[in-house]
Amino acid sequence: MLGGILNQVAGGEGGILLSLITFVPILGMLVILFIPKKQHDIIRTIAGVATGIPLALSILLWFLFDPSKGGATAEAMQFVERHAWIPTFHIQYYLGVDGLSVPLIFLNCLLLFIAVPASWKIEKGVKGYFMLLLLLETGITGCFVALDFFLFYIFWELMLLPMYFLIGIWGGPRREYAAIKFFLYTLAGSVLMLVGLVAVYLISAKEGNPTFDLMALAEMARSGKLGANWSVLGMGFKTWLFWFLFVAFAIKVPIVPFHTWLPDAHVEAPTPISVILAGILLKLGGYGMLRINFPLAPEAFRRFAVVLAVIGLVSIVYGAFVAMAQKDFKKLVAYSSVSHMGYVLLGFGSLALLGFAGGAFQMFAHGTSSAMMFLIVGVIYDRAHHRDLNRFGGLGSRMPYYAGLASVGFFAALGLPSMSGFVAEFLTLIGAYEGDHTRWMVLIAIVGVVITAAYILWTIQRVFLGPMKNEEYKKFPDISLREAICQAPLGLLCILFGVLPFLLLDTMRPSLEGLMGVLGLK
Amino acid sequence: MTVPLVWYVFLALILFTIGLVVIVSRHNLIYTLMGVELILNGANINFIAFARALGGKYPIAGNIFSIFVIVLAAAEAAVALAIVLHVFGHFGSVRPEDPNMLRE
Amino acid sequence: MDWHTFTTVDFAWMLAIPALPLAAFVIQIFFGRWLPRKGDWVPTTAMGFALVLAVGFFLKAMGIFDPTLYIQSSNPPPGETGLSLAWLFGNAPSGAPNIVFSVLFDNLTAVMLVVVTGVSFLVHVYSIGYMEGDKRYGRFFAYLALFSFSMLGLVLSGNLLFLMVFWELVGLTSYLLIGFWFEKPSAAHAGFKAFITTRIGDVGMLLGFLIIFKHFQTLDIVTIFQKLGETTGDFQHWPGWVTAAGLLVFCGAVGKSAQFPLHIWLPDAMEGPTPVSALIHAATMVAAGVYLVGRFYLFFSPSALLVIAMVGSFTALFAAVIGVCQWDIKRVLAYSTVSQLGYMIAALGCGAYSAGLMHLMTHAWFKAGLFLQSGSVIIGMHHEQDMRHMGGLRKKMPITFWTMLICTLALCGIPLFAGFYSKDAIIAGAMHAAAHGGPALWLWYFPAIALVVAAGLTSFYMFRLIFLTFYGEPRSEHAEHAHETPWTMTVPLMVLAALALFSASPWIFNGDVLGHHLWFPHVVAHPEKVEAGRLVVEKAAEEHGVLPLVMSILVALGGIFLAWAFYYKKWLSAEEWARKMGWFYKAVYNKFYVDEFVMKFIVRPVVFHWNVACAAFDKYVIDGIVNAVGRGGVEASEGSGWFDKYVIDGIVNAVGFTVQVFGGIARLFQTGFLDQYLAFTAAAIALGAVLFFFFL
Amino acid sequence: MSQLQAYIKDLGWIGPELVLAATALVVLLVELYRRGRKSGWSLGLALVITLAAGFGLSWLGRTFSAALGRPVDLRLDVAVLGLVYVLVTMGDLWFKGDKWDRLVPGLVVLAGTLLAGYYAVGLMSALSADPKGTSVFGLQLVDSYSVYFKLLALVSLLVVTLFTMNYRDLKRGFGEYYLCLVGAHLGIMFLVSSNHLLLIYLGLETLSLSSYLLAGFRKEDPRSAEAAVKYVIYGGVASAIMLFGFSLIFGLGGSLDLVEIGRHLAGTAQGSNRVLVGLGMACTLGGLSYKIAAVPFHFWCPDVYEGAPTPVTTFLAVASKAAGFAVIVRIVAVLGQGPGWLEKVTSLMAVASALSMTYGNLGALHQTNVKRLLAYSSIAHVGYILMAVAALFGAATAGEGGTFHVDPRAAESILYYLGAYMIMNLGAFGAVIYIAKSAGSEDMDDWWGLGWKLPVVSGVLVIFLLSLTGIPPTVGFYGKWLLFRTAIAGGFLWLAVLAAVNTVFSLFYYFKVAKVLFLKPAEESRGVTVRPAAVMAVVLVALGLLTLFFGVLPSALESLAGASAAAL
Repeated sequence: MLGGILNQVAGGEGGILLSLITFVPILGMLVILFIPKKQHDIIRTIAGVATGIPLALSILLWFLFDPSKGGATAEAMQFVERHAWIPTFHIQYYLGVDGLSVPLIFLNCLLLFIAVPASWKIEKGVKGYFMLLLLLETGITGCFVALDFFLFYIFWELMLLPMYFLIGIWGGPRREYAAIKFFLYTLAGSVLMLVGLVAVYLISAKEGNPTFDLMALAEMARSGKLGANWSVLGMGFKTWLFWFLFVAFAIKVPIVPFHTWLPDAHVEAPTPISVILAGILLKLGGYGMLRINFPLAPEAFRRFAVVLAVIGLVSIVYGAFVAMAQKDFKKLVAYSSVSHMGYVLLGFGSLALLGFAGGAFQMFAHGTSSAMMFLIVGVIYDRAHHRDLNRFGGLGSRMPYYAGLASVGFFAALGLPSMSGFVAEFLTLIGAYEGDHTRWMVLIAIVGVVITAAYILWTIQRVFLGPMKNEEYKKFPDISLREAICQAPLGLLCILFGVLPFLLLDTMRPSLEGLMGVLGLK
Repeated sequence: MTVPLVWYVFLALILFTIGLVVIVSRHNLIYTLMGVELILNGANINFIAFARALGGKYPIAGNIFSIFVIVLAAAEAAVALAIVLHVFGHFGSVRPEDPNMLRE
Repeated sequence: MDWHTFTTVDFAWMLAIPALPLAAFVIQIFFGRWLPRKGDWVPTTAMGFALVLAVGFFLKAMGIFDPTLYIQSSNPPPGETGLSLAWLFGNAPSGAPNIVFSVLFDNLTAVMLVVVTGVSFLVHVYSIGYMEGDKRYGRFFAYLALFSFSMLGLVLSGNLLFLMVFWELVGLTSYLLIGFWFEKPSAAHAGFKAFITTRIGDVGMLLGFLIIFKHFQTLDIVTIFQKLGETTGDFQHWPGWVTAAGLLVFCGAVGKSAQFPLHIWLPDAMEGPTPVSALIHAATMVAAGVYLVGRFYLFFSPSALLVIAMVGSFTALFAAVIGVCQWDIKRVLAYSTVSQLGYMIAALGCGAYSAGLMHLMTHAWFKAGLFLQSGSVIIGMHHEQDMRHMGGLRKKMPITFWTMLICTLALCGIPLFAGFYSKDAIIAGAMHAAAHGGPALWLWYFPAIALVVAAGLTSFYMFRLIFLTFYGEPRSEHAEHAHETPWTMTVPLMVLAALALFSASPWIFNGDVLGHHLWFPHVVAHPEKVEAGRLVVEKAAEEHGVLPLVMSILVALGGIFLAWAFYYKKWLSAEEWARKMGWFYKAVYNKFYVDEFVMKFIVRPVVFHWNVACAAFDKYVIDGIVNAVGRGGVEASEGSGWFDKYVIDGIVNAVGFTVQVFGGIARLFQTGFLDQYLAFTAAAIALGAVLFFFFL
Repeated sequence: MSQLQAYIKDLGWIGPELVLAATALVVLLVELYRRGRKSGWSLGLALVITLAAGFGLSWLGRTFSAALGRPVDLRLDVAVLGLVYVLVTMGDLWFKGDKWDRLVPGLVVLAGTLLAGYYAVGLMSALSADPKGTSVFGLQLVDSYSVYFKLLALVSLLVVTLFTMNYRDLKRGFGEYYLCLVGAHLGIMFLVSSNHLLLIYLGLETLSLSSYLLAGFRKEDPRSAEAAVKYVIYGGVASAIMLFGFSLIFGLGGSLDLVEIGRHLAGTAQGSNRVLVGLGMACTLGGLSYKIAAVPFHFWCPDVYEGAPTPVTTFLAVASKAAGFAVIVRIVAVLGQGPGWLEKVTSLMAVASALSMTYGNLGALHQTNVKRLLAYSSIAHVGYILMAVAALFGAATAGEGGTFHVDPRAAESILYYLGAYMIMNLGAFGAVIYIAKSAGSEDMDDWWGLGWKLPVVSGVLVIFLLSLTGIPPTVGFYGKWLLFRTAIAGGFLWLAVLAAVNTVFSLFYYFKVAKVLFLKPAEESRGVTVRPAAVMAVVLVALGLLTLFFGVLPSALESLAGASAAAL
């Protein structure tokens, strides 16, 4: 009987596995709606269950997923669910996954599942908090599974709102400013995407079959039909479309010129929220580029790949330098995220298969390592109630287990070999070196690697090593079991995919080859 | 000898401009109401003149229209004066700039 | 290459060698606290078994005793079964670029396995005594086990990428062990400095690997050598990128083996406990650089070898000169290590392949011995390290004295001791290179001269150490009642002293005092087919006859005599000569101002500018090239931090501000006065009429 | 006799108006009866009048059904009449006290609206066959377009009455209040479906006069008096100017009937008697844009909206604006026939739209009084709708002989957005009434942290604000999405971009309200003393759900708008 259900749920065509993963959190949210506000523990357990089920399903999804089918083209998509939603505008409820989205869905469900125990410290408005958290999970998973541009946009906005309230209400002292800034940045981005959405729809209508289906649009773009012959300010429609969509996703990645919201959002957001923000929300930018931005304007992408690589490079080096100058622990980690996400863009810009593999791998690797780093910062913040690096010192002796876990997290971020960070950087550098015009960039990226090592080790030194500067830190309890449980799986993932990267790369490789085909790079 | 149509229209225009000037210049609500009446009468002249000149299927349509206008002008004057009286009760003056509690 | 000598089962057993310390590390980290004696016996026994296995494989390789037994890789040719793991892409088509894990074994590996496991086991035993009563006793052994695992992994890995993975893990453990007593800020800082300096070297190495991967689409050493053969037309004419890649890979070796520009971290690494210095900073880790050059030797083009020889010989001379004026016993040994590493690198550069690697083996033994002996001196002197407070320990610590004397004699290259055979071969090689030099003939004279002078200086500062520490009167009350260290510490000293005597040529058994038929060059040598385009040195000894032999003995004895004159007999007073040499002595005393140079031109401009911003750090970041890099970075980031805050954030807030201003304008119209409203309306009507009138 | 028969048959087409008139009559009757001396003759009078109204209604039902060829359920008329009679006569005995003084007339109006609604829906289904509809009495054109607006008006009447019943500030004079309210809506009904200059003027005057009175209804509050006086003077001037414009149009167009004017104008030569045309056009458009408060003629809007009692403000913001738009579309369709006049009108409208959009959004930024903020936001929304209207006519191609061939999808977007605008604003103003009542003031600074004390209503208000900004899952987003599409298709790309920028500006002040309500902890906020009736909350939640429902599945409202747009 169970087999039957399993088959029905996960069956290739008729299955509803993806809808389940996406909408189970919403069911959890509705259940919480009717729980009285005072019952904090019941709410927390329900939230735990409502995030646990999608996690289990996403693991099941990864096992049932057959990587050999490749990806990025309509027939290669698996677990497809396709129903008409608004027929007058040819908008479909069209879900599907391929090698790129399966790992990220798993990461998303894992981080949300970890965020629930990590939110034990939240006492204010617990009910509202967990409802918004579950809504957020649906928004993010939805983005990863949606194959219809309009549906993707709806999930993109759906994810935006809870984030605003989560930062705005449960954040730190300057939370309103940070929340509004976050909202404005992303809204500006999504307005650009909306313009792109409308333009693409109108052009596809002119071509004869108006649709929002990403796969069909990619097919049209590849055969050169998706484009108008007018040009404004010297740039054709395709270029405009590419840059509009790129900026929309670049704000999310974030890359240098559009990144100033990230440090503020992270500093003010409560720990579990900044874990999700850094762990998975940034990956949406990268994923969005792979799924929407590049396929819809392949020639423009091929023409501007060098520019992308340069932007990525600047992010790496600039992010690393600024991270070094930070006094606030969380801001330092936030800027390190900016620097690490630069590799993703460098990888994509190299136009080589290994470059794409490096970029995609870095998205997953950075997800785990930065999430772990934010949990580490959270542990210290809960005890010392401040994040000024200069006032910590010598914690290594007082909190040995915490120092141990923290060093795993830091060395993963450092890109120490045998950790997933190194594999991603190594692949990206190989990809960059193979591209003819991105070859010189490897020299500067290497400088980024050294600077990253310098500021992370310097942080370890300021926080854990050296004499105990401040007496009242003496009585800090070591890391509690609950906090350790939150960090342990992430640390294990860092080491697992560092030592055996083929587990992850095998899933991604065929899809990347498919994508290269779609982008006309094959 | 019939007075050419254009004179009537010209007269109406004069009435219209006088009405407008009265409304804008005088700082008294009652005068404003008078100005409104002037404009309405200007319109009446127009209606009757054009009706007379055009004829057409319903020759006296314009005249009927002006009768309606006169009736409505009366109704409007009644309502306006009632409100002005009420305002006078509250603000003690009929100058348009006195009641400006609502400003932002 | 005869694939069948080593079966997959052998390679599996080979993997057991690193697996043992890894298991010990895992057990120690998680359960060390609750094990009896805090679990120090777990890593020690693990290393013991690993040593047995290593010796087993060594004998198996020696059993075959065939120098042509060149590289055996567990990566099977297509069709064969072997022990390999497609690491990067499991399902990639066979042709596509991929990284495959494989084990690699040849005579060099056999020797290195024995050296690493041997020294590690002895250091484990020694640490039981040395680290007694330390707060984090268990964790020290865990780190030692992790180090041994990564070093063994490095030696065995057949793929350059895994070599780099273990390479960095070794760097990590050295960071952890140097900064073991991290309460001391100097220790924490030394660890930081070590990691960053080696990281700079590793980054260079990574760049080299990238170039190789671009051209050969693989990093597997055996396949690289096959493809190299084709591209260089059987090693005759070398393309430019091969030299570049070779030099970049050598950067890694420079970083790890503390050669000239990146040597500054090794003296500071003495902050770590002495067993750490013995294991890591004398025998194994620093030797990893030499091992890398040895393992990848085919890849270096003649011009690359020229650069390697120059760097090695300069480092040997430079470090030996500085070693002369050090007063801290461990720093003397540290600079001596830097100098000896320079020897090995120079040897490999000059083409003396087996001489250089033999010196690596013999140096591992007696330098580890010297460090452990200095450790027992320090323990005896209750953690006093300055030689000016020592003296007259001969009678108080006899075992330590005699074992230290043997190791010192080996280091100075006195006949009958292991050091002599390897150092003599190196000097012979250098002489040969001078005679038959490659492209830049006159340049090749420098290595020969530098190595000979360094040999003299080595014996001078070593015996200066011996006389200052063990002879004369005790110069402090610590020295008064120094006492011998317990047996757990002295036994390893004795074993190492024995190896220092017999490891190069067991002259007691075969009576070959002058080392004409040593076992090492016979086992670890070049395969013939590579001979053609290279500087063949193996037969150098016969060709040059006895000259190098006489030279090295003379120089060594001269050094000893001078030390005897200065410090034992005091015929010549050290202070008076120092005054006579004036500025040169001051330069040498201050380590040729390298640290100061780095400080002045790289660190200080940044630090002064920066500490205006955050004075609290100023004291912390004074010295070291690492801070130089860091501070250089901070200077740039300080600028970008400002740009970030004012320019980009400024634009966003400006948008908010303009919106408020425009809002203000809208309010102007809303005066609340009715008559103004009417006026605006009338104006609007008039404007409309005019518009229609004109444009209609 | 046959002509009389024809007239009577035509009466069927304007069923909803007649029902409303009857309701007004009944309300008047109820007031008279409750206040007047309870004596025999008054009871008899009430009986006679109710019977007459009853017969009239039933007879009307029959004719109406005959006209439509569908049997109308007569039993319904009788039941309603019975209920009315009971209310009138016996009500006095049971429904004593001032609480009931407020409710009884309200209930009567509710009954009347529902009945009128029943008829209007009947009309709509009848017209679905041929949306062009028939012209009645030569004055009215009852087509699906006008019936759609009648439906909008009835819904607004229903909701405004509910709001008034819960609005505590009105102390007395409920009869007159409801009379004026029903009168205003009657005016809208005529205005919307009129095809004749005279009826347009009559409808406009009825609507304006009753709204002047409504604006000043809170006798004791000077602000209400000030609002009324401003409204009456400004309205008077504007309608006088419009009338003058009408007279000139009559002169140029040669007739009072819009269709003939159109046909006649199409024939005139280019540039003839430019003075008359210029002045006529300016006056007419100026008068009309006063009604929808487009920028050059919007000055009265913020002051009156703030001063008038909130239910009246709701009515002004929703129903009278929608009616204004209906008339503008009809008149511009006619004026457009003139030689070269169409581009002038559309470009003028585009300019007005840009000005009102920007003015509305920027003006709203500094407001602390929520009603005034919503007033500015309504000006902004007028700008968005005007954008679509300009695009509608911009892309229109002149059909043969005075008719226009207009892109039905553009008209549909305007009607859809008007529907969406109504739902959003009814909800928003309702929430303002509810929260202002419990907070005791309409000023945002007193609303800090109230969101936690009134979670349901504040939550719904956030949904309305979202919809007003145009965030996806709401009807506002889909409406704006259609407007954007029409504007871009109609070639007004620069307007669309300006609208997008304005949307981002609007985010500032809409979320200022949301931020005020929620981003402050509950304990700091003011104590909530009295809470309005629960029915109010139910209505608001219903409107909120409607906003979300149409946002997610817009096809329902869209098809209705599409059908009615076909009539253009």
